[in-house]
Amino acid sequence: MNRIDAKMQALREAGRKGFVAFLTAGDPNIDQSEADIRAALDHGVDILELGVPFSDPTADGPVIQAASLRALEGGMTLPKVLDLVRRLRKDYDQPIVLFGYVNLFFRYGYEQLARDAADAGVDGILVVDLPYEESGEMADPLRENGLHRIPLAAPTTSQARLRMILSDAGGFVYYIMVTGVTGARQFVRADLGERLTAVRSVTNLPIAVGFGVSSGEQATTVATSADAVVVGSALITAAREGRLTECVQEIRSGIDKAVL
Amino acid sequence: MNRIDAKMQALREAGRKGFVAFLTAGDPNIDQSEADIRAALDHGVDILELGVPFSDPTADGPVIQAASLRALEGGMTLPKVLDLVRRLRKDYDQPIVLFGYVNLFFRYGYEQLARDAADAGVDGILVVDLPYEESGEMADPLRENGLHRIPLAAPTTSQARLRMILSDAGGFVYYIMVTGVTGARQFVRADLGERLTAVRSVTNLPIAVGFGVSSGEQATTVATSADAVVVGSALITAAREGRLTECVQEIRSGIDKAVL
Amino acid sequence: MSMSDSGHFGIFGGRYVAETLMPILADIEQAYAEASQDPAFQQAFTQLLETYVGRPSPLFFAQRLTEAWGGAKIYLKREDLNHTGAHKINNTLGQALLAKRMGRRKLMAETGAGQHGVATATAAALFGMECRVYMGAEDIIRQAPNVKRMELLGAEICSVESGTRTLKDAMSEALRAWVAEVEDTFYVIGSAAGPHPYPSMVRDFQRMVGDESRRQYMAISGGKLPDAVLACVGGGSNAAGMFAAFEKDTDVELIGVEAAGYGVGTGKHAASIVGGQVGILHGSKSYVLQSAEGQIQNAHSVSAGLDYPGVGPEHAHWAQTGRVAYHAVTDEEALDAFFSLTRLEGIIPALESSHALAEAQKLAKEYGSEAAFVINLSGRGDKDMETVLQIMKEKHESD
Amino acid sequence: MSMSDSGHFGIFGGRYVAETLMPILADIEQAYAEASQDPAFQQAFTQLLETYVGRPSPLFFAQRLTEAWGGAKIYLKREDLNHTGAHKINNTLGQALLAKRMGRRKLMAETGAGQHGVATATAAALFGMECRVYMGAEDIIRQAPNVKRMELLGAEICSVESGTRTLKDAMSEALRAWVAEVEDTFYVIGSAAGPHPYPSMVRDFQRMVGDESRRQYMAISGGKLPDAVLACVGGGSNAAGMFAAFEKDTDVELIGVEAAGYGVGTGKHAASIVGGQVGILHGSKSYVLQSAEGQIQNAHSVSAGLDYPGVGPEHAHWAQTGRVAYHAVTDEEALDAFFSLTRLEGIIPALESSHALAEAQKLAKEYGSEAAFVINLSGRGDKDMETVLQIMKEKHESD
Ligand SMILES: Cc1ncc(COP(=O)(O)O)c(C=O)c1O
Ligand SMILES: Cc1ncc(COP(=O)(O)O)c(C=O)c1O
Repeated sequence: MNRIDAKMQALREAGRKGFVAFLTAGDPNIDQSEADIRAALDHGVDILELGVPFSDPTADGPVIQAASLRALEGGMTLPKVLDLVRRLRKDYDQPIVLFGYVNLFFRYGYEQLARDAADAGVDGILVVDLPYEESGEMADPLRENGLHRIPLAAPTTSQARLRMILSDAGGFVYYIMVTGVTGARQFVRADLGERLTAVRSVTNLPIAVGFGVSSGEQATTVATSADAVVVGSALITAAREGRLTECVQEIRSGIDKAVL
Repeated sequence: MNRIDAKMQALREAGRKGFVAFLTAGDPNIDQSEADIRAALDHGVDILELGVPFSDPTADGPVIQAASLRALEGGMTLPKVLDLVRRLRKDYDQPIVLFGYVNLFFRYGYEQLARDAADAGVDGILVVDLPYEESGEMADPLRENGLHRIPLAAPTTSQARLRMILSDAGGFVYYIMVTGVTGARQFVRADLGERLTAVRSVTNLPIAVGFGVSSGEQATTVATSADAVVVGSALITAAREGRLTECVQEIRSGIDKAVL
Repeated sequence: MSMSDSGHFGIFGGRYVAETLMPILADIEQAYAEASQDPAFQQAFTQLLETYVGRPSPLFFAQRLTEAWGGAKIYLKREDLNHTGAHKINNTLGQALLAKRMGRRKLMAETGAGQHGVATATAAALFGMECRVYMGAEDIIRQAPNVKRMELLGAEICSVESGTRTLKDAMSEALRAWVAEVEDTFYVIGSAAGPHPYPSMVRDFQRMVGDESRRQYMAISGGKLPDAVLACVGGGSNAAGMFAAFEKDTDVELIGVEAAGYGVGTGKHAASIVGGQVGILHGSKSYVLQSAEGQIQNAHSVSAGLDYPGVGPEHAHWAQTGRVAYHAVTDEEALDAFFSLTRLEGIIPALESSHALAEAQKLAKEYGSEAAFVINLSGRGDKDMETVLQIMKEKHESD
Repeated sequence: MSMSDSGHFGIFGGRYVAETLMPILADIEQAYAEASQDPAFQQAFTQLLETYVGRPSPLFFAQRLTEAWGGAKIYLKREDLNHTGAHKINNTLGQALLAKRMGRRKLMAETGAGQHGVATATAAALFGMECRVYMGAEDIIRQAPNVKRMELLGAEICSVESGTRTLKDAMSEALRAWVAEVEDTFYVIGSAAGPHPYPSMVRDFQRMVGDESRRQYMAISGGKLPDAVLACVGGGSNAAGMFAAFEKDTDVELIGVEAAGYGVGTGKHAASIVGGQVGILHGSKSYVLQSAEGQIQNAHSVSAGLDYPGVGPEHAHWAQTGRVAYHAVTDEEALDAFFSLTRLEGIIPALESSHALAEAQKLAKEYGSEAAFVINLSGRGDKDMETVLQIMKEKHESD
């Protein structure tokens, strides 16, 4: 069984909500990045979303843009991201999802990517700018290699469209909480519960909610209706300020509060 | 008899060539200007051309432009120019020609101007920008008050045109030696003699040649074929440099050399 | 093409220049008279206007401006769309064609806003001629983009440092220079001013602006004529081109708009007809801003192209006969109109043209929504952006 | 108006954007499909093109340029005469009309040379909409006049400080911003690039450029077609508009001209087709300048409007099928052509358009004097004067 499915099932069975941590691979350099990731995985992260740095991250806010830039300047490449996953797999069994922009995967070749990623220990791939309609070419190789294509759903996505884009997805649904790019925000949208109910009406996949969660409190609120909470920019900022572990712990306990 | 005619006749009878001095009335102020003019008239000038300062002297080069500006700033006006003539007339009997731009005369009124100018002791009027075709309105008042309208002829003026513009002129012909504005030049045009012969073929008026004469040597050359030599910018420059008398004397002796 | 033989419009006009220039003016008059009868000349001119200038320029109904001003329907004659950005090019092509016909290889021009300088430099490039442009040092600063254009076009720019260092002095200096180069240089005068035959010739070379407007408005309105035609008046070329075509339509009110600067009462303005007296400047008799004695006075206008103490003689005549009404609007009113057009219609007008707009704004309500105005948008405002932004900044700081 | 249903041109095109944008793209596609069938929409568009933009723009025979280049006859399609000075306004009016139809009151745009920003700000003013323009900080400096125009027009300009601070980054930032404002803002893309339906829609909104040229050339030539049609290719909108009309005239060679910057060999260029590989950027699959791994590379061109590492997907398809030949010319060649047109014809071209001219110069002799080229003069060069004068100065100093 794919590690994502296993993790999600375990969480459900334990009555817990998941913590999905996004970190840009290679930020600010390969060694420090690996150390950060290990710290996160050591302190309560359930699923790792590993950002593959891209020169033009059009869906990201300033924090992740800067992280990508640092990672690229630090020499990170897609093959080296896979090497990193391989090293992490020796010590960790949390699911790992590659998070990136389509051009890098396209250039690498979808077949090759699916094979190499599976081989390294990746469990799913999320491509920010590869919507359902364009994902056909990538779908088969992923499936053949046991990797999930993680679908994104947004507040602008209609029910009809949800039905379509979730039809052959796996792992979990990444629900984008805001209309906007990645980055910390101070609020949680009031209608989140309703929105997620709408999503659940068309899929049985667990739902991870992200974009904007930056505090334990927000995490609590989100976790009340979601199956998992994704935190990215806030972790990156904390990591660069030397307080990654504290931040991971804050989010973790925020999430856990939701089910007390 | 008009003083200009008398002076020209006297020069001819004496076998001499005339020296026409142009000075801007009121440059750099009324008193100094009067002193300069007196000095010029005391040292061998035959005819005084008195420039009436105008704000936009479009036929003048930098030296006379600047002189006009100084005179205006010094408070000179057309009525004050006439006052100046009146004062000069007490002590001098050289002919005086007002030299100016049409707008001032037009605004003053041609009738009034002719009367006041004659009364003050002016003998002729030369209007730079009032060509023959537009001079009709001014002609009668001048004639009625015994003033000469001094015509200008230029290198561009054809024989047919010369015939027309000299038809009812009096005093002398002011022949413009160069195609250009007033101002000192280093040369005398080689074909000057020829040109003047052409002018003489249509008129019996004496010819004064000006625009560009600035040295005794040039004056000699010009005086060889002309009846009189006009010097303006060079005198103004000399006056402002405190060597007006020397300059007047240089030109005078230059002119006189032509008939030795 | 009509012009009086003696070059006079009533008591105005004429040819008040140094003798040196008289023969060349007669030559130009003669050559122009022949050219205007020569179908080949007319055809060459028309073809350039179509394929090079982009004529006919459209007549645009400014709906949002009309709504905002709450009265007469506002139609704009889009001379701003011409190649080089103003009506000036119509005239310079005409004169350059004439210069070519006369065998001249050098052009010279005076310029205020720089539009005429650019248009002359452009015509010179097109015909492979040399070009020298006289421009006041002050205008060189406030119309910098046009200076750059002239430089690129290969024209020599002569900075005029005398007087107010604006258009008047540029024209004086150009006349001085012309006297010295009259044998091989054609002086391309930029407005319906100067000595005969320029006022008539320039009007004729701009007349298509009015002819097109008349035809276009009639096509839009089903054969009616507009109630009023408005144009700004500097030297008066864009207005003359407009008015000439409507002169005989006596039901059409013709309104020339001069620059009132800080206000005609302040003495700091450029409204030669509204606030000047009859005089003689730069070769013709007309209305002139001058002292009681006749010294030419400095004009003031925020718009470099209107910043001139004289006006073409035909306008003086139209003013005297009453065929055209002349009004004046202040710098501030013109700036307001500049912003109205920019913000409401997405058209950045020249500050010159903004004067005509401002007058239309004043009159729109009075005429009412049944009425229609045709306004000559004589040029685009790219050249004026620095001036306007600077004024905005100063206003902002003093607030 | 033709477009493939799936938004693909062969293997190129598509809709590679974040999920958040997918629904709005579908809405736009739908609204555009309806609008393009609606005579009222088409009529409103056509009327604006005529009375506001000044269409049709003329086709000008450049005689002196033809003589200087010693070969094919050079005809210039004068998009430089359009309101706001480039072809960009055709498209922004089309999109703004569509935005209005969709009930949107806010426009946003990315811009490189500033022409598209100005054109969008202009359309926004005309329709009374709000407007925000994303522009690279570097381009804000090198295209200062256009920045001033946008300010005056009331647009908000967002300076983009990321990446190379040029067009690529402006577009990335615009996409980011759009995601956040997708509910009430219409994103007016400035070239035939981006996600479906933009490439097809923008091509359609520019297609009159080619249709007019074709009609005009046939009228001049007595029914013949030109031998070659040339246009510069940045994102590819002016070229697409031109080529679409001639696509089926298989005897007409179509030549797209990319920016070779310092030379395609130097790696400092913007020739995505000539020097790039297939990739995905800003919403569509096409040729992209990128590293072997797929990181987008910085483009370089002296011309801000071509300084972009991607190209519209239809061009990629035309390149692959061979219907259009793509060449690249260097900064220096483009500058030479800039001066040739300025000095020989009195037309200051945009640096973008100068690339098409430079290629024509290279090919003119080879084609010979029996041949005729139609070149799209996509815009005027007023915006580029500072850049060019600066380069002239540097050259002069290093001489
Ligand atoms: C756009 C524009 N309009 C009007 C004028 C004023 O000139 P005229 O009164 O001759 O039309 C100028 C002069 O530069 C101008 O550039
Ligand atoms: C005048 C001009 N031409 C060409 C271009 C390039 O764009 P495209 O390739 O979309 O025509 C631009 C872009 O700003 C431009 O301003």
